[in-house]
Amino acid sequence: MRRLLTALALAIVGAVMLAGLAGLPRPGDPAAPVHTHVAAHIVAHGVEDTGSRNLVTAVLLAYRAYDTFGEVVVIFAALAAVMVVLAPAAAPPPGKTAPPPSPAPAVAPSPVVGFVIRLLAPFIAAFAALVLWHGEALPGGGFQAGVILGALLVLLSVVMGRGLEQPLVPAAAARWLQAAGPLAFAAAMLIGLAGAGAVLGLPAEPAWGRHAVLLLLELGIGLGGAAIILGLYLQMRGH
Amino acid sequence: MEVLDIRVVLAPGISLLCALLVFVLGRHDGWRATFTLGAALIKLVLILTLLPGSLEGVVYVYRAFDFPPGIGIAFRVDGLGMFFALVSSTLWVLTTIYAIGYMRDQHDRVRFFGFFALCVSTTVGIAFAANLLTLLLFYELLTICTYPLVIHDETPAALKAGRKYLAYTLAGGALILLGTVLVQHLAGSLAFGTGGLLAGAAGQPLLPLAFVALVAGFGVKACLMPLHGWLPTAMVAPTPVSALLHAVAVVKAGVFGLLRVIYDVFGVELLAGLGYTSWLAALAAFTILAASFAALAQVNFKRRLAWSTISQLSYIVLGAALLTPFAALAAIVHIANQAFAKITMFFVAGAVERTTGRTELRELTGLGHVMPWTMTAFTIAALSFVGVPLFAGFVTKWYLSLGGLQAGAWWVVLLMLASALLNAAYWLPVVYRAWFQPPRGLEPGVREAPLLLLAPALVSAAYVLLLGVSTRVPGMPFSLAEAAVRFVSGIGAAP
Amino acid sequence: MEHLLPLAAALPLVAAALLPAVAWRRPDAAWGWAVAVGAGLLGIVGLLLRRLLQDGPFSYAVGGWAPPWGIELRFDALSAFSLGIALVGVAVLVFSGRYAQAAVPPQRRAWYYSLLLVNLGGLVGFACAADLFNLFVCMELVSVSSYALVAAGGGRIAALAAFKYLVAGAVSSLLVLFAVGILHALTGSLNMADVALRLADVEARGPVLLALGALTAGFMVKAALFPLHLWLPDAHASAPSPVSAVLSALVVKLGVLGLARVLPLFAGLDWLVLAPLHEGLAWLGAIAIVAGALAALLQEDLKLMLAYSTVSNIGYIVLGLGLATPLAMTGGLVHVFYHALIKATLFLAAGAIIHQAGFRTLRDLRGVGRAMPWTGVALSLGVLAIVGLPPTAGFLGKWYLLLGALEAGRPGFAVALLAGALLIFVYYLRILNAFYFRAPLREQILAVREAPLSMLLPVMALALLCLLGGLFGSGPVALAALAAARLAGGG
Amino acid sequence: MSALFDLVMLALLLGMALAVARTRDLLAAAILFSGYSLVMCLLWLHRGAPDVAMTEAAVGAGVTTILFLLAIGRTGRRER
Amino acid sequence: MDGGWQHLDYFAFVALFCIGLYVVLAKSNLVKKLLGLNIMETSVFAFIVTSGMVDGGTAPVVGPGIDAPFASPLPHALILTGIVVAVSITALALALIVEIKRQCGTIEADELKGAE
Repeated sequence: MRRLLTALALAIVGAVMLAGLAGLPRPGDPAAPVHTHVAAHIVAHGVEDTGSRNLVTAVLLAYRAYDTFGEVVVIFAALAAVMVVLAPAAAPPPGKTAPPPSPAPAVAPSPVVGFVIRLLAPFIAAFAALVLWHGEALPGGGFQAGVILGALLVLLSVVMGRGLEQPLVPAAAARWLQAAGPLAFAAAMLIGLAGAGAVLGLPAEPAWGRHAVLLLLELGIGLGGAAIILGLYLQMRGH
Repeated sequence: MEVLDIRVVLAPGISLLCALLVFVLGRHDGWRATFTLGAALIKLVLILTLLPGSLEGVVYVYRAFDFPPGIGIAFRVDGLGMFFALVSSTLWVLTTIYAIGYMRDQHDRVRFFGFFALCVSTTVGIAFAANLLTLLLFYELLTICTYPLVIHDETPAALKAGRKYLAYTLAGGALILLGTVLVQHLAGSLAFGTGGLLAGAAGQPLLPLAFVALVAGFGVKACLMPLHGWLPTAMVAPTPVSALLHAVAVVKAGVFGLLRVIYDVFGVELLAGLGYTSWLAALAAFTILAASFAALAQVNFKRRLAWSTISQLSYIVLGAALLTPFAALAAIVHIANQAFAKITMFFVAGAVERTTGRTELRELTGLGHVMPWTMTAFTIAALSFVGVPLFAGFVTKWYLSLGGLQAGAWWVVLLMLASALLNAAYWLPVVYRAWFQPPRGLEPGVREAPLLLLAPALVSAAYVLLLGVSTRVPGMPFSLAEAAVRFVSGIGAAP
Repeated sequence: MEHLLPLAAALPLVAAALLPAVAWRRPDAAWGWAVAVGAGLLGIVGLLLRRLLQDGPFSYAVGGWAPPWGIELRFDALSAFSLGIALVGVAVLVFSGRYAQAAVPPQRRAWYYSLLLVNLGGLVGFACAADLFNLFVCMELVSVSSYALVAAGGGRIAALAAFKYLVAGAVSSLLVLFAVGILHALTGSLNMADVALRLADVEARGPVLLALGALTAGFMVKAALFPLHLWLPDAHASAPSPVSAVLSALVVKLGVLGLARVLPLFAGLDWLVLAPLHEGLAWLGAIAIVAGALAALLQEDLKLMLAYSTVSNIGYIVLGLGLATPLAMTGGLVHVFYHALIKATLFLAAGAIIHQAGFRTLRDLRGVGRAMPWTGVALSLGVLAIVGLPPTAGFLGKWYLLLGALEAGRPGFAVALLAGALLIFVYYLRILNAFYFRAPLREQILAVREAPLSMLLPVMALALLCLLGGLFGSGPVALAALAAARLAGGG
Repeated sequence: MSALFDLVMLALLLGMALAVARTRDLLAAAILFSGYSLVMCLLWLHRGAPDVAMTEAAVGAGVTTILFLLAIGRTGRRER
Repeated sequence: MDGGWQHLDYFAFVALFCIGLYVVLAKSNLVKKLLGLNIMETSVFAFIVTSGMVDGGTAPVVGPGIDAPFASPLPHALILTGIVVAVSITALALALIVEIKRQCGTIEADELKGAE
């Protein structure tokens, strides 16, 4: 009975979606509204408006920077959420007979893997820096760099076997780093207010001003993202 | 003539203040009695200062809050409101004195007197309401404030009675809200004093619904059959509460609301054309008779009083539904007549219960010998109910009959006679046994009720006599009622 | 001055990120900072509101990028709900001080305040969003923080409820995102005013209907409208009480506010008749009123009762939107604001009582009203307000809804609404009866102490607002009427 | 050519999604999902969205998978 | 690139959406449900990314010598945000699953229902 209902529901959902989507403009049609309205404006003016040749970055950090600000707070909220859910309660709730949590799989990386990771670490870090730095010109940007850096930190903490007792980054510093994204946006808001007359605006003067703001944002997003990913990893791994 | 006057809002405000003082500082018996009695007296004086103006047709108004926007919590004292307010605040003084005596050594006195004061505050609010929504507001508040009084004993029976009381009255409140919304929708206004808000809405399909909703809503508290079920059950409450429920506040709020609906919301002219009120009159007549028969069957003092109340209230409804000047006069005057006679009865019932522990009617046998003053008060009230001339009840029956004849409804005269006979059948034997048969099974040492319980009963009994003989004395309640009728628009000149 | 609009949401969001770092050494310092931020938010919202009342609705182009190229924020009559957000937010933050000390483990506490601030910031952002994707992002800020806050106190029911809430919430968010994608594909724009304008020229009907359906369904889940409410009761009942207050008072309102925001997008389409949708919403609202009230009646757990009451009250609001006449929508929208104040009062008062007494069912709590007189008064005021007794704040919504039902020529809905109101009265009466008029079942109840001042103060303040909000309700009613007129006028 | 590429990618996606749905081994499901994300990443690269593709590779295939593996490690690998 | 095939995308995404929904609704294991949710999310992302593509277009990075039409950068930016939101929700959900396992000893929905 339940299966039947599920199947029915799925069939209805699928049919409704198909029927609806069939009326959309053909994907790839250059005359579709997607390309002729806002996107056309961005393609035409994006570089001159923002100084970023990567238009996705222009959208992310200039035209729609306010959304991206929301995005970095969301990822921060994810960290806060995991901390709130998994941080140890002071005393175990009474009357619980649940078995103790099974520990994380004991990954004992072979010496070779450890060696390779240590060897590669500087290069990965450099790659992350490159992705970040060229966010304005090439695909990629702060967040991608942050994820790469975060992955590197995770790998390092795996091979170096450090836990929360001996954190890779001191806890107090980690808290500040985790807040780096929203902080960078807060700074950009004030800079925009002072330099461009609008919150999150790009200052026209001096000439390098807007690049500096974009870089600041990329850095904040990247460092914050990396710190948060490391934090998530450590918290999820448990003690 | 409308006059802006702060006293209009001070009158309910004093009782509200009193309630707050009682709640916060009322643990000390002396303080509490001072607050309650002081507020009762101040308020009575305050309302009396408004009386001369009211007698001359001055209407005092005050607008308090803009709630809901455009309608507002507003107060307005016309003859009808003045009459009701005067009756209730006079009775509040008596009931307060009585309650202080009666509630001695009871539990939760702070709560009791706090809500007691709130009840009276809301009753004056009902009397002075300037629009249907303000009336509804205080009407609902009255429901809420009486609930803790009804269930004061916190016994399962009391809680059950409280539930029943709330179920009836809240449903009634919801109906009134529906009616109010309908009136606002149909008339675009809720303010009283225009001689019929809905005068321009004749022929609207929602009009009957509005009438039924409002009449049924107020009819719950007015104990119009078949909406009367809560009242006999609510007899479990302490006697001062019963007195309050039956004479001063709750049921009178119901009939007062009905008067407002008939005279101010629909208006006499509209109703005369619609003919709804003949149904209402028939229902009231039925209630008068049926409740009297039910009262005959009761053996418990307070329960017989309850059924008697149901019957008596319908006099007022009938008077209003006849739509003639004499009938209106009877209706308004009976608010006072019923109130004073009934509260006398309750004071007596409570005094007897507190002194002898007796609650059944046959146990009153011979009590005239041991508690002569108490039973004198009882006798006066009983004779008033029967409608013996020179007693208050006669005035009502007389003018109601006249009003019936004015309306061409000769059956009203017969109804009055029948009701008088029935009242005689259930009150006079009790009177006879109390005075002319020897007391039985009384413990030695039982004597007259204590002064705090006796004095209010005697005062209100004296008032019953006064009401019966003072119809031509200016400044007495009857003249105020005449003034009120004079200003009910469209009903024609009173005698 | 106008720059305050983007900063209103940004202030709590940035502060949220800083809180764990600032309060790293002393977790309880987080409380003071959070309260300060909440007060700041209240101040900003007050200034924005003053400007709204003086000059009417105003917009802000974030970063100076004119809409539709950039993100537009708009403070209009609907955004005035921010005041409710800020008021409830401050009360909840203050209340949390003592409550969290007992209910939230110390290592979680700074994060708990951080999430509360994220939640409030997201809510304010949502209320001021004029851009579809910005709306989505703010909704996600609120959602992610809400899911986690449910589980902040620990406990197995809370974790399960949070997961259930998360799945329902994520699917509904996805529906909204899907619809945003369709609308973008159809119009090439994300700015709501622009989308509404350009949608009028769209000829393809299927995608428009699909977007409308997805938005409606998504927001209906967020609003916990009756058949889609299953996630709500456990989540709202098992969360820490201040969180329950935020969820019930504010977060469910995302759904109705969202609906009120997006339905006008489709008003310009002359081929699209919204009447059936409105009719459906009205029916669902009416059913929700009665069904929610009935379900609440069956509960023995105080907070579960309050949670089901939220289901019922959402019914009022949706009924108002569904009747779609100016008066009815005024009633619905004004109830959005007042229900926030009232339900926050109730949940905080209930939280204080449960916190002090250690019990949470009506049976166990019998007689507690005498032991905690002030909290009891606040709870009673909240109860009178939620049952809609005049002159409390709860009456106004009911009044305009009733008038609206008649205006729409649907007296049947008025009767249903009154029946629901009576039912609601009955179950709240059970609470008052148990607290005041029944002999205690547990002897510990007599020894329960009144709540500490930091809990009592916000509760009393909110309770007072429930009363004064009604007596001085012309401002909120005027704003709701303004928003309703815009909705009825088709955007 | 390019259409063929699309077709193959879509077929792969569907197949992997179905496999995720069917397998009772959560570890396998998580790794399959990682692969699914990588295929999605390729598809997006092909659609002219390298930024999204990069993010999907890093987040969808990387971080998400790591988190899944950690959680599966703590809760057990078998469904039912 | 010829255009005709791309409508097929939408159909494939609907299929993925339904597969994900099926897993969410029908599977009892919470981890599995979460995987289903992720599949649903990626399908919507894919839909939005595809809606922004253009025939013969390239990535929206302006540079010397690039004159082909650009794919619309707007959907890309949206989906970047969407992906971050998705991973946030996934992280939280996994934390909840770990907590549920710790408290209740199981992460099967039907067993949890029986237990509570």
